[in-house]
Amino acid sequence: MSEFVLETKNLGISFGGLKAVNDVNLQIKQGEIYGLIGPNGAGKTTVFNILTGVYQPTEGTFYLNGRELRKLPQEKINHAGIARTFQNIRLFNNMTVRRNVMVGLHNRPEFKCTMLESMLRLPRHFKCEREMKKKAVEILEIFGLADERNTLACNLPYGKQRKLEIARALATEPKLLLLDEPAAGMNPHETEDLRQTVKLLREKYDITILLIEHDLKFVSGICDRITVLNFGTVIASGNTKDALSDPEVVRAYIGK
Amino acid sequence: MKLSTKLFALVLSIVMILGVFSLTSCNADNPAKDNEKIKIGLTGPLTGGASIYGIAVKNAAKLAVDEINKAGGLDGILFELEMLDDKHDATTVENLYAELYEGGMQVSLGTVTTAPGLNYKSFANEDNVFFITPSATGDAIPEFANGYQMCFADSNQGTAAAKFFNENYQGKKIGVFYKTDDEYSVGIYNNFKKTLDASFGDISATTASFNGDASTFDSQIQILKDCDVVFMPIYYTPASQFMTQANGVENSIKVYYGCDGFDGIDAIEGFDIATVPQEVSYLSHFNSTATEGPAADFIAKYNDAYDEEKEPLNQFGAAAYDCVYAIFEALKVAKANGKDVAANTSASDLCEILKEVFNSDSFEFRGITGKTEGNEKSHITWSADGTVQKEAIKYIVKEANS
Amino acid sequence: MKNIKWKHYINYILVGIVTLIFTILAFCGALERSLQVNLEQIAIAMMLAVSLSLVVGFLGELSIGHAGFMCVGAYLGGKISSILVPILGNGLLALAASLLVGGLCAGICGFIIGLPALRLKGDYLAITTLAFGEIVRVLFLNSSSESFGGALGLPTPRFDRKYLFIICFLMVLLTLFVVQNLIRSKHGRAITAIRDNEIAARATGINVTKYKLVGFIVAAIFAGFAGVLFSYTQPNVSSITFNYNYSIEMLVIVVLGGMGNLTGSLIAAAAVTLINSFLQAKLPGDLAVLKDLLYALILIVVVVYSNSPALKNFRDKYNLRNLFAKFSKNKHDSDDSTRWDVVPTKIKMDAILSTDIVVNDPQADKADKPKGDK
Amino acid sequence: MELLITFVNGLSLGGIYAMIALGYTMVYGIAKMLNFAHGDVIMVGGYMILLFLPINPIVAIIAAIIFCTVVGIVIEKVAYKPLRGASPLAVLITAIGVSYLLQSVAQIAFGSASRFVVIANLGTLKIGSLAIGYSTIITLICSMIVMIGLNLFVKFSKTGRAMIAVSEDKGAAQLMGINVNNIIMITFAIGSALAALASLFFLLKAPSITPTFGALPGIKAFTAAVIGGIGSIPGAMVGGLLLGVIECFAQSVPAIAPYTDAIEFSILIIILLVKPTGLLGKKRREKV
Repeated sequence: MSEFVLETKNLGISFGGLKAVNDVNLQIKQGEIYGLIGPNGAGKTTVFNILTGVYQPTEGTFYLNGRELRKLPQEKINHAGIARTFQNIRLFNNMTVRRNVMVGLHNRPEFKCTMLESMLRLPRHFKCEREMKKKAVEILEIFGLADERNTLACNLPYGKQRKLEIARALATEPKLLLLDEPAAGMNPHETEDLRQTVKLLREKYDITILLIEHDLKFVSGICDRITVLNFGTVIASGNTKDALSDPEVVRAYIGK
Repeated sequence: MKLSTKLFALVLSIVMILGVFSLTSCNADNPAKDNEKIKIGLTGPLTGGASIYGIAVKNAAKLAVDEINKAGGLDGILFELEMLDDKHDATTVENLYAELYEGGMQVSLGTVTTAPGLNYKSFANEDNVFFITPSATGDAIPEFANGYQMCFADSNQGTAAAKFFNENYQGKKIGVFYKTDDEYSVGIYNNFKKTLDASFGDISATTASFNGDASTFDSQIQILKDCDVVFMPIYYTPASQFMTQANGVENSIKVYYGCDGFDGIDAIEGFDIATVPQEVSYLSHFNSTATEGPAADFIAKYNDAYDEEKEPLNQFGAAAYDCVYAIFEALKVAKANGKDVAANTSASDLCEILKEVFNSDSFEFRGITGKTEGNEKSHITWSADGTVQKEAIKYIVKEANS
Repeated sequence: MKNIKWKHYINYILVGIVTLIFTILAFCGALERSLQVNLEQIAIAMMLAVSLSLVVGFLGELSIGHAGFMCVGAYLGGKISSILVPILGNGLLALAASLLVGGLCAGICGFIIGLPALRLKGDYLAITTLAFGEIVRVLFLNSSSESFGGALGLPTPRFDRKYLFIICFLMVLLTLFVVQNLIRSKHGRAITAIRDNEIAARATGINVTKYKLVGFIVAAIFAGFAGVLFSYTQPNVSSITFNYNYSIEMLVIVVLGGMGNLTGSLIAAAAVTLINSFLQAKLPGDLAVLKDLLYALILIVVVVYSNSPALKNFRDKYNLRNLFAKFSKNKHDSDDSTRWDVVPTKIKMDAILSTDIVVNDPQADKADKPKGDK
Repeated sequence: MELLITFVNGLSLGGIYAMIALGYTMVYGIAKMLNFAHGDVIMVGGYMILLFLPINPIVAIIAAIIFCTVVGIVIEKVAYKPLRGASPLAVLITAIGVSYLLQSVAQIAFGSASRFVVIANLGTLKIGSLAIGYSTIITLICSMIVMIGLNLFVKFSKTGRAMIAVSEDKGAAQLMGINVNNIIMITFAIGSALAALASLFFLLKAPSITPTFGALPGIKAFTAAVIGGIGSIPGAMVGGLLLGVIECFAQSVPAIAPYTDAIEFSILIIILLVKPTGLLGKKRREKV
């Protein structure tokens, strides 16, 4: 067992000659809230896409708790313990809030029920459905969404949609949660609310979190450590406060 | 009340009404018992690609029925015709047949084309309905005792053509052009090939084919361009296309030879058969451009009654005209023999009566299809298996340009 | 809870009652044959519509090759039954065997067509399914006369006509049973999740490959069953029946019924079949040409009326569902499980039918294009 | 040499397919809908030529082009425009309805018998024992000219560029001051005019017409458009030509001729499996 939850080694990807991400080394410890920041187009989301199997890295590899996950398809990576949210929210819009979370519970071993059992409506199907519903509501309660469990996901206000996405990711029981700009488009009140929730996740579920965020105030308020990317390469990394004051970082953000 | 309960009640009531409806309109064994005229039923394509055949059949059959009725019918018993549209689609037949049968059909002309006919014959057999089809040439059409044909069967045509080729075109290069998804064409082709292969070892054929609605035949012409004679067991529309497109491209074709599907080829509007340099001939039972004899009289009558441009006559129509008269004549014979024929005799009873007449050696029908001499009508009889016995004629539509 | 139960079983109840009443009528000998024929056709259309609905409505893939699966079922089931009937007699045993074989073979085809579905999207998948259907048809069309009859068609034995429609309706119930139970389980949730957002579904750990294949296979199996029953209603099975127009007709039914709404599909299947056969049988020869015109006009008007965004307000005002709702005391169901069959009708169909292609800009989005995906 | 003839025949047939496919592909690119009635516009064009042929072939051709353009616009306005913003599947079904409608109207108006339409008898070019119809050659040349012209039009004219803009993003195009409704209408008009031209060349090759005349070229052209990558104009040309050549070669071998359709569709599937958006279709990546 590695001491790091997530470890990337020389991670890189190029699209037709263009190096979008180059030589990224991350080492995230258990229980950390880790930030990945950088200006627009720095390759942050691409890193997320590599870590969740959307893209195959052209160089380097990455490990979750010492297990190499490169080349695994997306769902297998999720099964291994990485869950994510999306920059542009991707909910199952035509499903209710609770069903969204129930999809997240799909692969949990305690809710196992084969297709045949479902088709024939054997007792296990009913038991499984009942327990999934209960569990989903439990998760929704953490995010304060339990009252809206029967609302269609697309009818939720923006901030709650973000939360629901996190809830759905959480439902897959991840070891590492990737949050892609969770505070984007939120008002200060919602941002604060989100911060509380993220902290709660770590405390209650002992989940390691890697997040992308533009709101530096949010980042400095919540992240233990950060890595700063620019043009696909790491320009600074370490303690949040130190990294943010790195002259290279300042230059990247403010310009020369 | 809940929505579902409402819906449920609604559906329930609809079903009930339907059920009661079907109860009241139930007439057990003879749906024709209230008929005031003898009802002749048939299905055929009235819309879609094959509708030209169905429409000709409908018109000609109606012409015959009207003539018979005008002349007083069968000792006062009149006839009526009901034709439904099967679109040349076999799946519609089940529904249409049920509709016809329950609507009181007593005797039938079957179907116009073979594909629906293969279904129709089974349904008609189950209820013992007599039918004589004008133009469904499939070998399997008269499979059951109640089925008869006015046209030549495919095997008959294929074999006849093979014999003709063997007699006339020994040593020539023979080409065949047929349609792979058409029962008629495949049926004749298979029999042609079988006869050719089995009996006449020293004569063989080059084959080209098409399917569906294809109308450009460049590749097929390339295959057949060096043949001397091309046999075309297809309908005249693609045949005329082939001839037009091959004109100038082929090298040595002297003769286009067809089957009854060729009839009408010289009447296609806009197609000048004189532009085809080859001989065009076919073996058939009717020539819809005949200018003398009983056929010409019929053609004149047809063209008087219908718009010959939109609904042109073809051999299908002529055969339908004969079918109606054959039924009429047979019923007349039966009546003369003391059989009880009434306007509401059940289909099954009529079937037995008609079968007996058609199968008897003495029954000979004089029609407009088959070989006519002068103003004499042709001689037509039927074998016990339902296939027609009449003389086929080789019509030369056009001589080769010298 | 009682209220919910009703709604859950509405489809079974609908079909069950229809079956029951007509069965009783049939045993009394009071059923007209044309009605019987229509019932068989309706049942077959229902099976096809429900199974197609699984692919189009719930899995969200446009399939216009459903007739291909039916073709496989009809030919193989028909062949098996024509072999078995002389041995086993024309009874339920032969029927069951041919259903089994027909369904299985169609299922295998469903698996085969499901494979490209993993790679292709929207219209590209649609034309692939169409192509598959046509390929199957052409192969049967050109089969030798000993095997499947070729162009002359395959003669098939027929079941006692009087009771065939009952079997057809029992099969509709079976189709409903399997499809509904599948959809209303965690597996169905996964399938609809893929439809709603495939990328999110993958990231949430849903095995997209597995569920897409399951969707296609189950749909194909039931289309195969429908094909076998069809071969029993027809004395002669001809491949021309299963051309793409037939698939399109099934698609029309599913769309008219409201995508992903099974009750709607059932009602639409019955309505379209009845309208078709009514127009076919009741319009006498001279008016036959009006039939296509009428059908076309009905189709256009119905679809434009029920889908036009401009008419939305009008529709909402005079909506049948609202009219019913007025009378119902319990306007809002509290449990989301009651909405399982209504919710999917709100799919943005763009998700199903869209692959935006950049006409003329090779440089666009270059940064997003991974190397391996040229 | 015979192979060459077959090849030229294939190219010429493919040229016609390509012309029809262009209509499919342009409408798809801009309105994002499969216009299943497109094949029947060809049929309408054919009947117009038939109607006006007695006056003069040139008049007939012009009349057919004008009438098809009008029909295309009317269909768009009546059947598709009310559904703009509705589900594409609903539009697809309406298109099917329109297709049925055109066919049945044609049957009522002209009967279902096949009508011969000899526009001109162009004769044959003979080289030794080989012969090829002038109509084939003319079709080939004209279709190439039309395709290149259209490509240039879309690339360099203002309207053409507006079309590209609309096909990429309707909303953004509207914001840039492009009248999206007009552009869609123009697209339908061009597509229908091309269909009329296609019917002209088709009739030069095979001079007969029925109400269901457009169904077969329609589905073939649709296949061609998808092979080339639907939405892509060069793709439609490549797809059309490829399909025409395959068809002619398959039909020139008697043993496999009956399987021509199956072969064409198999090639389609194989191409799509290798290139999921067709030969020249641009791969769209969903931004994650």
